[in-house]
Amino acid sequence: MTAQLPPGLEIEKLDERIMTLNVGPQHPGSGHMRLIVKVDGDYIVSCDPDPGYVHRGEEKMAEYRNYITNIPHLERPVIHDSCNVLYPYCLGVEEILGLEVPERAKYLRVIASELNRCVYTQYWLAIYGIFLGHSTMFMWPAGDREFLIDALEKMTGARVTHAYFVPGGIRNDVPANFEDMVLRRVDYFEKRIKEYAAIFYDNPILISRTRDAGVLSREDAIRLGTTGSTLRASGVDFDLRTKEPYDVYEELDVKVNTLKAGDSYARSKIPWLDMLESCNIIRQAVQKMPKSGSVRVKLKPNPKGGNTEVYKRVESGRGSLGCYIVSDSKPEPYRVKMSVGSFRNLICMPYLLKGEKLGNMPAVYWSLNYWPVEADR
Amino acid sequence: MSTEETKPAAPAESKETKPVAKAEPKELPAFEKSISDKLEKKFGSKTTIEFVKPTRIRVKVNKENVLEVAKFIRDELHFDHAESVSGVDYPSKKEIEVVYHLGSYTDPDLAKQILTLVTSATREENPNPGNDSTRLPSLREIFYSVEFHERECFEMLGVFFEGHPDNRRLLLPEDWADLPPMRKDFKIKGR
Amino acid sequence: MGTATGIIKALNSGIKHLAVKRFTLRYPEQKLKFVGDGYQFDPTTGVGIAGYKGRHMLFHDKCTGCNLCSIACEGVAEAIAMVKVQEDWKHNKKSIMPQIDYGKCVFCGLCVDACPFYALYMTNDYELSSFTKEGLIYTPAQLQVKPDVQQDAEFVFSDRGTTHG
Amino acid sequence: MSAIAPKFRLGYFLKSILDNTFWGIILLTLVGIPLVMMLLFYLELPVINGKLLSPYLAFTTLADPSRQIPLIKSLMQTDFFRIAAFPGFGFAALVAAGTIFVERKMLAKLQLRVGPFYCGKIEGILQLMSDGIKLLSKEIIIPAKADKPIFWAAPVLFVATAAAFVSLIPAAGNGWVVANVDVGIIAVFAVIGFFPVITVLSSWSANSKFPFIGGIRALHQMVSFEIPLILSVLGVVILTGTLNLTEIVESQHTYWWIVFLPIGAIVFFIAMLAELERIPFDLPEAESEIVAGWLTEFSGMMYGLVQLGSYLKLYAFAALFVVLFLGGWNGPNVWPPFPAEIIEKGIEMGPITARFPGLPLLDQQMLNDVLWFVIKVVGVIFFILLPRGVFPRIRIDLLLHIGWYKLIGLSFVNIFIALGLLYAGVLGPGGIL
Repeated sequence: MTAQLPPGLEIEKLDERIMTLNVGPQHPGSGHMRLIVKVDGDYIVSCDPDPGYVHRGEEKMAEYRNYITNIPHLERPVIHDSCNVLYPYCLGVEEILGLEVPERAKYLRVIASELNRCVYTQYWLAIYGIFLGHSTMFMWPAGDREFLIDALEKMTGARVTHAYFVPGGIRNDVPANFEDMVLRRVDYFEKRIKEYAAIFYDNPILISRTRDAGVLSREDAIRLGTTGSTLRASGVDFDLRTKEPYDVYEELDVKVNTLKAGDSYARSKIPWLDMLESCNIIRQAVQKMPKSGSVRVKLKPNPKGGNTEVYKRVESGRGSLGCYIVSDSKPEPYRVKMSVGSFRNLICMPYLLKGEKLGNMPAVYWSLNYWPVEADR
Repeated sequence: MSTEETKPAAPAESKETKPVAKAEPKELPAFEKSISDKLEKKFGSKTTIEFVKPTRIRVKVNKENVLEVAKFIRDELHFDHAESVSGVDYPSKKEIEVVYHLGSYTDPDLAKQILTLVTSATREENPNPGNDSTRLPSLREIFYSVEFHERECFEMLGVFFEGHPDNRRLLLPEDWADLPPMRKDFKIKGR
Repeated sequence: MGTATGIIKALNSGIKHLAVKRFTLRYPEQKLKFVGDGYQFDPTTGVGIAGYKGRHMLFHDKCTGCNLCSIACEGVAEAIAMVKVQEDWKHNKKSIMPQIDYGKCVFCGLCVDACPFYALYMTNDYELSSFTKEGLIYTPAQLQVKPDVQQDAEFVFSDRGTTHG
Repeated sequence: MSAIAPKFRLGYFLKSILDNTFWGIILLTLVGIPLVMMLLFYLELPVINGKLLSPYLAFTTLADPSRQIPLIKSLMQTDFFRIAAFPGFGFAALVAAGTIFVERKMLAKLQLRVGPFYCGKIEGILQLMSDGIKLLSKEIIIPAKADKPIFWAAPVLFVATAAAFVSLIPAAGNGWVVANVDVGIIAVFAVIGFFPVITVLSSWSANSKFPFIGGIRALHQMVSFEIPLILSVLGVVILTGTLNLTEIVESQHTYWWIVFLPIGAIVFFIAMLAELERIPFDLPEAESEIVAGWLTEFSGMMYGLVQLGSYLKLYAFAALFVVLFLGGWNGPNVWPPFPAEIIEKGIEMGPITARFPGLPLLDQQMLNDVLWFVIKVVGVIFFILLPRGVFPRIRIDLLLHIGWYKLIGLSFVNIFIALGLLYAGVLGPGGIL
């Protein structure tokens, strides 16, 4: 057979024991990426992540569009978390253009981004559940996130791709009865997600499956530069909402959830605790929000940036999300770089999966709160 | 933006190399100043403190000294991880700037701080990624977390990182034969 | 015995949910209700009016053919093209009006923000499927028609779960 | 002119229907009926009510319902009926089909969604039929380097083995079982022992990585759980002193074995879930790790056959659990007696009185047995289906750990309980109870 192949192509010689599995992109358990996994029996010998299947060149595209028209496409990397993805860009552009955001807009931004965090986390939780073989945990979060999507839809006018934040505020004021509507949905949502405990988080089979799977120690979590739930599950108390509060987070009481264990179970529990905390933040923000007022600073049609650079970061559903903008006094940014949580957590994957059992692969991989589209940008 | 300032010690030309707005003499934030002072005291003219803003410091280093400075930043200043590595292409200056955004988890005082470590590589008109003079020393030995970021930087701008164990493609397709796409001379069709 | 109680609790939770009402929205029969008539923009205050970002609606008596919506769309989706219309308006000397290709539109609403004459706004109509690509291109005459939408399903919260009433 | 079928004309359609009807009638009269006559001429026909069932007589029975009953009765005594219809394949397939539908609807209810809804108007009751037709009409793709004979044979063998398992299960008293063997339980375990062999054969013959890993996992899982499965049954065998399944059921006339051997029942149930490859033990088909395990390369009706086999197996295991621990068909007599006036007077329809000598077809006892048996089987199937909505998948090392350490230990405890009861003289042959 080998003789018939053209030069340059050769069939990989199989070692007697080591077998190479291409987990993805067609594999049902991979998402939009590929993991080249070498297994020895049921043990993973090495794992090489191969992202890039959904690379869209968002950063290159941003260099050709002006500051406002960048908004609809810069939120595309994570459409379920689109407010948070856009947040650092807006903060950065505001600093470049020297804009002061109205108080009401700041609160509404916080509400929208916390709602979006819940929506994203529910989606992630659904995927995490189905990859552990728990089909109910796929259906419940996927259904319950509908309450918050509905709230966001009434607020922003779109289900997922909101394009709601702009430099200088938000696009539109909220409808009448917004407070009642959002509080009602958030209350019901909180009641629903508390029911996940009995069937998922306190389920002894899940605990035995994910506990001690892919343990990331505190030192390694810091050394590898992980972020978000991965970092906080390893015992590092680092949340930008309290450490570097942006907009009105310093006026709100934010509790940071940390767990010591650093295993898959802790990593998967942190986002759930964060959702409960988000419900609290939304309630506080709705209470403290100014009841009326301006929500947007008027911009010139094509604002020219200054000759400067900024690096702004926010806490998104997947961890710290930074946006590095270099401006050169033109309507278009000179360079936009997004430093995303998924890409920073990608480095853990070969590190954690080495020596792990193949059965632990989905548990470890998806507990990293990894979103392939965001990592590829 | 308003608090931006160039250090008096910085050479006059760096004012032009970096896009810097008009300098307004203003009180510099004390904590950030102390960090930049430490760097300046240790390395003197090897480093250029380009600006000190609240929670942000930008330091420019030549590529010969970057390893030494990075080691000092890690060991003495306790910045322990890299948040991002971005390359910025400046065709007019014939250099590609590589910007490391360094942060700290271990030191609670530094949680807000981002130290921007900038170094630059020479830019080639006809790049041949990996085999030309666009090279920089890799910081992977010092900040382990730059591994994937440097791989991305290599494919996007053609900056080869010497000492990086795994200088392969990451995001781009395997058959990408065009210019590195984040260079300014790579144009999107129709734009 | 923590394992046994955990298993029993999980089974109990599962059985309990057999009695909870099902949540599914049966889409073609039921349609979710939105706020207002659709996304509109008020150029005097610089703020939009909350509403669903669906298909656009064009008021021929206000459109001046100023190209601003087309320019706004240029960096986003390039869905808007200005076409000649066989109409005679005093304020529209060139007789050009936007034509929107919904195969490209991303429904961001920046064109509505850009319009200084309140001529373009978005409606609650989101059912825009077509068998051909040409069917997705809406001419100014088609955009003039006010969509007929019947959306009345809303969440009904109760103790036995939530349904779409 | 519709968009879906632009060339449709009603005239052509009616013409094609008439053509087909014409040719159907021609073929039936010229070929079909003579063929049937010839067959009836050569077949050896049974003697019913002292009359030989000649072809002529057989045709007259078609016109007279009262004369069909002896024919049906004689048919029901044959082995063919047992194998194909009642305690055998047909009944089991019906229960399996019902199980699939109930599983989908119940899981949907648990997950707050609708499930199959539009197919068949009433809550999607015809969904299974449409799925079956879909699978039948799909192309069967075989990997290029597969070992084709074995790959083809594996689904058929799987269904055949599951059907063989079904044939050993007694469904009602008075010999309503396909094969009433004296070594019933040993025969059951012998048949179960075929499943890992078939699994490994099919996964090996597919010549693909994911089926191979799935097959190896299935082998590990089935082999390691067969031991607690057998050991947990040993308690029942010790107490009843027989291996015949019908006799085991009859021994539970007053009390069920689950009362005295709860540990054995639990161990049997868990091992049963593992043998059935159901969640939480569905490792051989873990889709997030190994695509679909040993089913990855099956397509079309080959996949359908494997599914049919696995649901037959599910019914058989549930029925075995009922037979061993839940008293089989024993239960209070709730089936109403056959209305006497129909036997005596017949059914009066105006001037005509139809008499049915030979009714009832099935006696009251047998119907009562079947009712209780089906109720219990459905209850057990509910508890087999429920974990699918509640538990995640377990890991292979934990699975083997449970199998080898915990379940085997528990089944020994169960055996000691049985032995204690036996030697204390409480139960067993010559016991107090």
